[in-house]
Amino acid sequence: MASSQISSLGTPVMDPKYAPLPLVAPGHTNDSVTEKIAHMTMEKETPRAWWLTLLVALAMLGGLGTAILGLLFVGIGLWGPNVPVGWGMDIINFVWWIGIGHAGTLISAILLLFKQRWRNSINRFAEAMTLAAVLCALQYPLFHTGRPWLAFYWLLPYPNTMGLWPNFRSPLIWDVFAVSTYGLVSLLFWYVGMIPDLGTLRDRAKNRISKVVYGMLSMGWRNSARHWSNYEKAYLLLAGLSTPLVLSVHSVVSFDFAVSLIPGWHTTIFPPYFVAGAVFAGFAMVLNLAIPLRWLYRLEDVITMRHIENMAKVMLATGLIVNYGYFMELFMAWYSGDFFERYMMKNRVLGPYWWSYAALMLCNVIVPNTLWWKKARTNTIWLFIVSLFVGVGMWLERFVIIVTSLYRDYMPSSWGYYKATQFDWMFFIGTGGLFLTLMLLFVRFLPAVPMSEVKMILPGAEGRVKR
Amino acid sequence: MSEPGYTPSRLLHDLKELAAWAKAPVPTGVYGLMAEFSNADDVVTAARQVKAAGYRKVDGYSPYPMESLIHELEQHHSWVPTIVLGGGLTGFLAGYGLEYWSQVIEYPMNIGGRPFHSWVSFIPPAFETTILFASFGAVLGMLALNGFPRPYHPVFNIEEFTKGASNDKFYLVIEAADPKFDAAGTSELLKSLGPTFVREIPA
Amino acid sequence: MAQLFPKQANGLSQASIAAGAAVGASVLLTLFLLARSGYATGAGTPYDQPVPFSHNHHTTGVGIDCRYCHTSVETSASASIPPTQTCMNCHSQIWTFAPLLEPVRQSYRTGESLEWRKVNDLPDFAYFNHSAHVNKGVGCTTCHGQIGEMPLVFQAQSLQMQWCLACHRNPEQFLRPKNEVMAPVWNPPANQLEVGMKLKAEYQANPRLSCSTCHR
Amino acid sequence: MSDVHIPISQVTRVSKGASGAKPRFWRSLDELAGSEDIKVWLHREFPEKASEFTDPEGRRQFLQLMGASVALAGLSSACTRQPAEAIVPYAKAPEQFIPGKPVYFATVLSTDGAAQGVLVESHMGRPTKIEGNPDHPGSLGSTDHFAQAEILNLYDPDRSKSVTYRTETQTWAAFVAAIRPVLDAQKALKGEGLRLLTPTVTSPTLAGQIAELLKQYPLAKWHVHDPIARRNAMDGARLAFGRALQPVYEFSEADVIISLDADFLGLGGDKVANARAFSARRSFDTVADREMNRLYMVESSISVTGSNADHRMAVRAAEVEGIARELASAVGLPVEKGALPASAMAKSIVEAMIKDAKVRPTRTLVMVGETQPAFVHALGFAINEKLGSLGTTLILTEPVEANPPSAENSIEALSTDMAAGKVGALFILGGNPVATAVPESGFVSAMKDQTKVALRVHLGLFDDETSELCHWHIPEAHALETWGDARAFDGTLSVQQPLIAPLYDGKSSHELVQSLLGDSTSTSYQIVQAAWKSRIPAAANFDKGWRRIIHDGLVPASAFPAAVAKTTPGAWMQAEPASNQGDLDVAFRLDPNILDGRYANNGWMQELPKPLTKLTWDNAVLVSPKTAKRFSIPEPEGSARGSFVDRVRLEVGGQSVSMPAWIVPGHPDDVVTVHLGGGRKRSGKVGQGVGVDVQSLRTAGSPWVRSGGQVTRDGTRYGMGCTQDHWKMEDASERGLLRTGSYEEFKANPGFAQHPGQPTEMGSLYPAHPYNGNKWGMSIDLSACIGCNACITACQSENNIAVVGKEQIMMGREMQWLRIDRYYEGDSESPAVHHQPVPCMQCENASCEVVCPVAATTHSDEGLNDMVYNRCVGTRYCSNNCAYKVRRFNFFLYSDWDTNSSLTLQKNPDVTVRSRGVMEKCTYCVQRVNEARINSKNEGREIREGEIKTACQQVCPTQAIVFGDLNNAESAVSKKKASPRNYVLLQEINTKPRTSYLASVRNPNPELHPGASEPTEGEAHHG
Repeated sequence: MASSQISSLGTPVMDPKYAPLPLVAPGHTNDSVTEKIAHMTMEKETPRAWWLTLLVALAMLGGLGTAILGLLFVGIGLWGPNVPVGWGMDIINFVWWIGIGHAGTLISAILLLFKQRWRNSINRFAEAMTLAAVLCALQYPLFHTGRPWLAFYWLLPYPNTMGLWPNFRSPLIWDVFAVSTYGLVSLLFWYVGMIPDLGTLRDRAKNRISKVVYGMLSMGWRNSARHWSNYEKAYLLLAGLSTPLVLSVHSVVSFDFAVSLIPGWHTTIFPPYFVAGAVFAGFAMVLNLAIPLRWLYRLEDVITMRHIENMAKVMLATGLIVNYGYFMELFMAWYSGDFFERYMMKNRVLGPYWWSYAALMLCNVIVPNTLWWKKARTNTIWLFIVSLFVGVGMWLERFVIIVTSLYRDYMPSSWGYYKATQFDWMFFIGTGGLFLTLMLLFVRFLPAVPMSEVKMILPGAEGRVKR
Repeated sequence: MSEPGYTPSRLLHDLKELAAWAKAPVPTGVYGLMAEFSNADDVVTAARQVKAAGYRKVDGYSPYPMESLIHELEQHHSWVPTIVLGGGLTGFLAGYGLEYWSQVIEYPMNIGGRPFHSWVSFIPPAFETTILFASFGAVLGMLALNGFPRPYHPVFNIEEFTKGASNDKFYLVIEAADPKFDAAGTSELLKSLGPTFVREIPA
Repeated sequence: MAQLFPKQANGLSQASIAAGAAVGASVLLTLFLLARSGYATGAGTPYDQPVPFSHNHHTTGVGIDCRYCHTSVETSASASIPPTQTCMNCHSQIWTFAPLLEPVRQSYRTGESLEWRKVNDLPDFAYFNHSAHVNKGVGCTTCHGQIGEMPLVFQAQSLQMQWCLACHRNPEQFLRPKNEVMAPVWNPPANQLEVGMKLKAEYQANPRLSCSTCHR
Repeated sequence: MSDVHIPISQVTRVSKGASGAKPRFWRSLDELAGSEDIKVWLHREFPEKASEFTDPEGRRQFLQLMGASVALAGLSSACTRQPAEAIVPYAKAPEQFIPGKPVYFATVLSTDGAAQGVLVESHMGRPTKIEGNPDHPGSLGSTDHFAQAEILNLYDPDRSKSVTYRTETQTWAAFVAAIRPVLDAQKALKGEGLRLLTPTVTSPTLAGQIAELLKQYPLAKWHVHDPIARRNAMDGARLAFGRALQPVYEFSEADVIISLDADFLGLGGDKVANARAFSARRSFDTVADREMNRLYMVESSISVTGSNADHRMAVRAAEVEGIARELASAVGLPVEKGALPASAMAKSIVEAMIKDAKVRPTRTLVMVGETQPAFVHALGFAINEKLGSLGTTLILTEPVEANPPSAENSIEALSTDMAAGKVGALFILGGNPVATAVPESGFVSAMKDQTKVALRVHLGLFDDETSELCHWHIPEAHALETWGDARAFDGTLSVQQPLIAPLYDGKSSHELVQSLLGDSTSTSYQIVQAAWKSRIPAAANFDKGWRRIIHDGLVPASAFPAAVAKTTPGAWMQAEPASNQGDLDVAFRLDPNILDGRYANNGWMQELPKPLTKLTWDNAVLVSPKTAKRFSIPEPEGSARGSFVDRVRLEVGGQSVSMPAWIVPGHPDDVVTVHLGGGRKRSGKVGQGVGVDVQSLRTAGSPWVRSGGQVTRDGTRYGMGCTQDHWKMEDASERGLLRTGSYEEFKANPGFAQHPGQPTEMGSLYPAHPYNGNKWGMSIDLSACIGCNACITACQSENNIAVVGKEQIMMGREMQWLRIDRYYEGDSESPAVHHQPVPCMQCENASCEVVCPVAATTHSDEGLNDMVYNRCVGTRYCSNNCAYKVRRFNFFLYSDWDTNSSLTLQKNPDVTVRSRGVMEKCTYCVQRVNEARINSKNEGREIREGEIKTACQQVCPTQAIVFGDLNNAESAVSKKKASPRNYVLLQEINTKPRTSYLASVRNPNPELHPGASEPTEGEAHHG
């Protein structure tokens, strides 16, 4: 019936008395919202903080360039891996970045399907973050290979003169498909979501150049009901597609390990555990970005305490899933009765790399559980710190999984150790620079908060008309 | 849903309209009439009345998606889902087809003692291609259906429109191509709906 | 002015998108063809050699058998390039003063080898064995082209892996009776497939597709 | 591949392949490559490669350069175009070569005191690989790792390249002219001041020449110095029998073997023959076969032989003699008792050992090692005699040394003369005495004293420490470059024929001595052949006989006959018993890989993990856990950058060196072992300064042990390259990796190695791929394997495996495809040691293949786990997912791609030289499989059983490795796999390995080990 008339943007025409804390501070009008957000872009002159951060970011980016050159000209031997530990920082960081990427799509897509209206003001830069993170992650699968100049096209199925095709049984090929699909779809999702706001910027832009640029980007968007109709269908379907996609991506990444036969890798709980971990890390990163951004651009009105707290809750929930994963690993190792599994676990917790496991417990189990308390969830400073811990924790998790499984597997005779080299670190920091740069450019030139979607959740957006 | 789903008769009807539109002489002087409204309620009411008055070539404009407006203008139906479905199917067939052909027909190899047709391992890539193609279907479909890119449009001739449509104003446009359109009468009707202004859109 | 773009912008932008797609496609196609072209494979171009030795003349013309010079073709991986000695077997009798042959005579006098430019050149990681092919009814011309018609030898086939595979998958397309293997010019009979099938069975020509067949 | 064709000159030579044919032999290297730039190749200083690996700095730069070029090559290879290549055919063709087909020539190498017959594989005139000569008693088709490494020595770019006079380049002619007056002067003096110094010489021709020289110069002297010489054994024989005789062992006859410090499996010209005969009595699959022998090892250090003992007593040097005396008096020899080990355990073993010996008269073999003094050797002979073993288990023959070492011809005697100014001209024919002679002998100082010896001449492969102190240095021709002859350990005669013309115009000892005789022009070939004219019965046509001998690689039935000798009981038996002096003995031993340093410049040998310690590129103070505690030496600490240990100051007799200390389980307490050959000063770029020189600690009197040592930590840390690194030995048997049992247990239950309840076949959801035709598999017998390392070196030589250097080893990046895992069993004081060779398992369900994204590693239709280097992009995923960790990765450009290096001539043309960034691994020598297949197909037949031998199998002295067709029930490998001892590694993960193992059986004395007969599922302790 009429009440079942629900916007595909998940904004039912609901009786205000059921609405919890407003998602936009009271007193805002369509116009004021536009003002506030569009202002962040070109219109206002750039804050000094922005320039400073950009400088740092570019410096780090330079590091990445150097590291890549070194890699191409000297060899992967500059990095830490060896036999038995064939992977180290490369895959650790790859998984870490991919994981961070997940929050974006989750917020935009899954929360959309779940009709979480509070997503509307944070989804845009969460998506941007996803793209940046995926771009960083992509550096690794390519450059960690021994011969990147071949890897970058031999991994793709194309008709070559050798008559050879990739081995579709290999999880690495699954990765290629999953990650590239994820990247592309996220890009589409992000862009489509932005078209109307680009229209707005086009209409507000002062100088001719930006007018034309935004004009082209918005493709002639004119807010017509017919447009909105198709647009919403497309957007909703994209969300519907991205949801299984985002789940599949980290599952596939986890297959890199789960499919193998190495104790500590060969386990069935990886897919859910990895996905949860990804969202966990992703939200941590969103908070790490949102909190300063909100403060820097005075966005408390659109990114309200309610948003912040909800994100904290999601972090707590996914954190608990991850904690359960840790427990399960221990339990299964014992319960399987398998000699190698048991040894691996014992050695992981008490062996030479015990510190990594201990630190992991601190970062991902102890600290995040403070979020049970509302005080902790609503204190942005503390939340920021917790998020930092989680970021580090999730990095450690990958370190623990990769290194402490590989360095002592079946044959005691060929056990070894792993230690990252300065090139490993230079590369990692470099990708950090790439990430920062992209995010800075984004907030500067594109609408970091979706105006049209925020307007939708202003009271009376649909009019009082009842049918 | 308050109205029945998309029936064959409806399809027929739409096609007829499309034909009529194509046949109709392109009005040289004027594209249509535009009325600006300052709040959501008015535009929705206006839309309903214009429709009731039998106008077909009506379009509404709002700074954000408005269910009610779309509803009033009967623009609910969209071909996007169909296109997405097509994309998805193509994607799956392309993905799995490539895998099967290359691993089983073109160059079967004994890899780790696994069968040539390791269908279990073939699922992940096929799944990804499915999603990829479907997503492209959604986006390209939407752009195509909206006739994008379309940087020029008569409505942009109205100064206020270019300021308000994407910010906080609401508009109703009746095209000159509408069979019932007549400059005077239509403008009267619009004026009666409490707009901030009604203006003729030069083509 | 309100309009940001002129009317034509619509058609233009849409056209440009189509154009972009077309360009992309044609670039890919070009690369695809380029990789298979003579430019990439080196097929079809004869090289300058210290002596313009004509296989056409020596085989079709004079009727010398391949094995007279390429002695180890039936027994070894390499067919072997003849020593200057071999040339001199005849050319100490005929054309003894031909200026063209001076490098040969000089090499024979000094013991300095002639340095030929390699024409059919596989990458070092591909291990081809002449004897294995010749003894299974794969003729010289199958890979080297109508050698008997070449004044200067050029690479006749792409020598790309997919080309090797084509024959390893269906040898019957190319097999010929052993007594015709050394024919300097050879054209398949009309019923090649049928003949090939018979020979395949007779010679037990079962080429392998395992990687280590050629790569080690 | 541009085939390189080699012109040939006129010297006759006979290949193993074509008997009687008249093949020919090419002249100079410029022709070898058929192009000018080969000159550049060879006369170029040194290939960046191996050398730079020793110093990280240089290596970095090199790698950057190479890396750059390769990276770019790689990028451009995105659109592949073949680079222009030339074909350089012969001008005049040799008769015998078929381009693309290797030829094998029989010759001999005297790498370790006596001749080993070898067949050398030659590709277009380039010797590339050395195999054993099955007909030769010193080889039996196998070789030791030294013989394998010789091929690298041949091409070592550091070899001296020209005659020099005090570092200035000279000519042979100039040399001949220069020595003439000196010789004339000596003629007048009847050669009073003329001295020759040679290493061990078994060549009758050279001996003949020297005899001739001594005839012309009656007062001249021929001295012998060689760290591997058998001085003590000879003196022992002199004591016991009154003349120099050598022991030849008959293991087939020996049920009980008592070794007193005798490392008969690890060192000496007879080690290969010993290993074969010894293991023949230890590996079998039905009890019926034969009785298993039992080895009692009494040693004052560690050795390969000790690691194969059924009972091992690690004692101090003097206690070895004590036990010998115990044994002697037990068999009724009138000798005093000596020092005995304190431990009750040792005592009980000695008792049991004696009992064992006495109940098996004539079936017991007592052996004494060179590191024991002459007296113990003499006693050993006497004991054998008493036991009636002389003639059964121990045969005496004339020594194969033409000039057996003795006090008279020792380097000490020479040094005294030199110091006394009695020497006018000294000719050093090979060897490097300045580095290898004990300084205390005074030789070095005498050499340094410019006023003493007027003419010092050194003939040597390298411009080394000795050449530095000589007026003249003559580059020596490598054994593969020149003619000669030599005797095997049992006296069997062989002619040594060259494979290649001297790369640097080197001269042989023959040619040098000949020039002393006044003939400086005749070649080794002429000299040797002339000498042999007499040796071949005049009746026979010489050419025929000569060619037959060269073709076979030996003179049939030329072994020495058994000498009849009786011990002469005399004063020697009353010798004062040795007793433990001080509380720490320092044992000096030849390095298992570089011996006295002669292989110091050989990358393969430096990088070869030493049999027990698994150390590379270093020598260390080896010490037992208990003694380590005593000096508070900490256990090595593994890390991703090497295993770190403390340096210690080792002090003895006022001399001291500082070197790392390494704890070795089973090492005798109160003893430390140091290996010789370290710290070379002029070895060439590879061996320069690798390890520490311990010569200064030794004494001429007892070169092998010195008492009264002192060890003090000097606190500094030192990183070592150890390939089996972590300290605590994890339990190999609990993981089912290593399965061992006692002989008793085996007799009771031959299937002891099968894990109870473990299914032999595990199911799979997938249908198995069929393997019709050949189905290759391998079986490795752990009872037979003695851990000698020959297989690793053979593999390295056959498969172009790169040397990576210590720095990379320390980072865990060693490249050897085949490794030998060492496991300790029992307590860390006296553990049993087990060796387990681990090549690629060639799993049917290969976990590595599934994960490779580009299908660079796949399965062949014969079940080989193919590795396609040129397809590999280097994700390293396969290595991660390999349960056996047998894959190796080129983290840098390890292989020698520098075509300007003579090392590239050693490369096997049938195996791809791997580039940077690709994975590599054992392929069951697929190049050999392919060659056999093509040959068989060309001949229209099946591949014959035994036609294919993998490099490791072929070289294995004990035949522990068997390779063949599993589809042929009759094949040796099928039979092996049918053995009850057969098992595979990690069966539970169902990778279905094609390589399987035969459980190791040891034969402890049941009286000593009542509990010995339950399976070793128990714990193998850390050592």
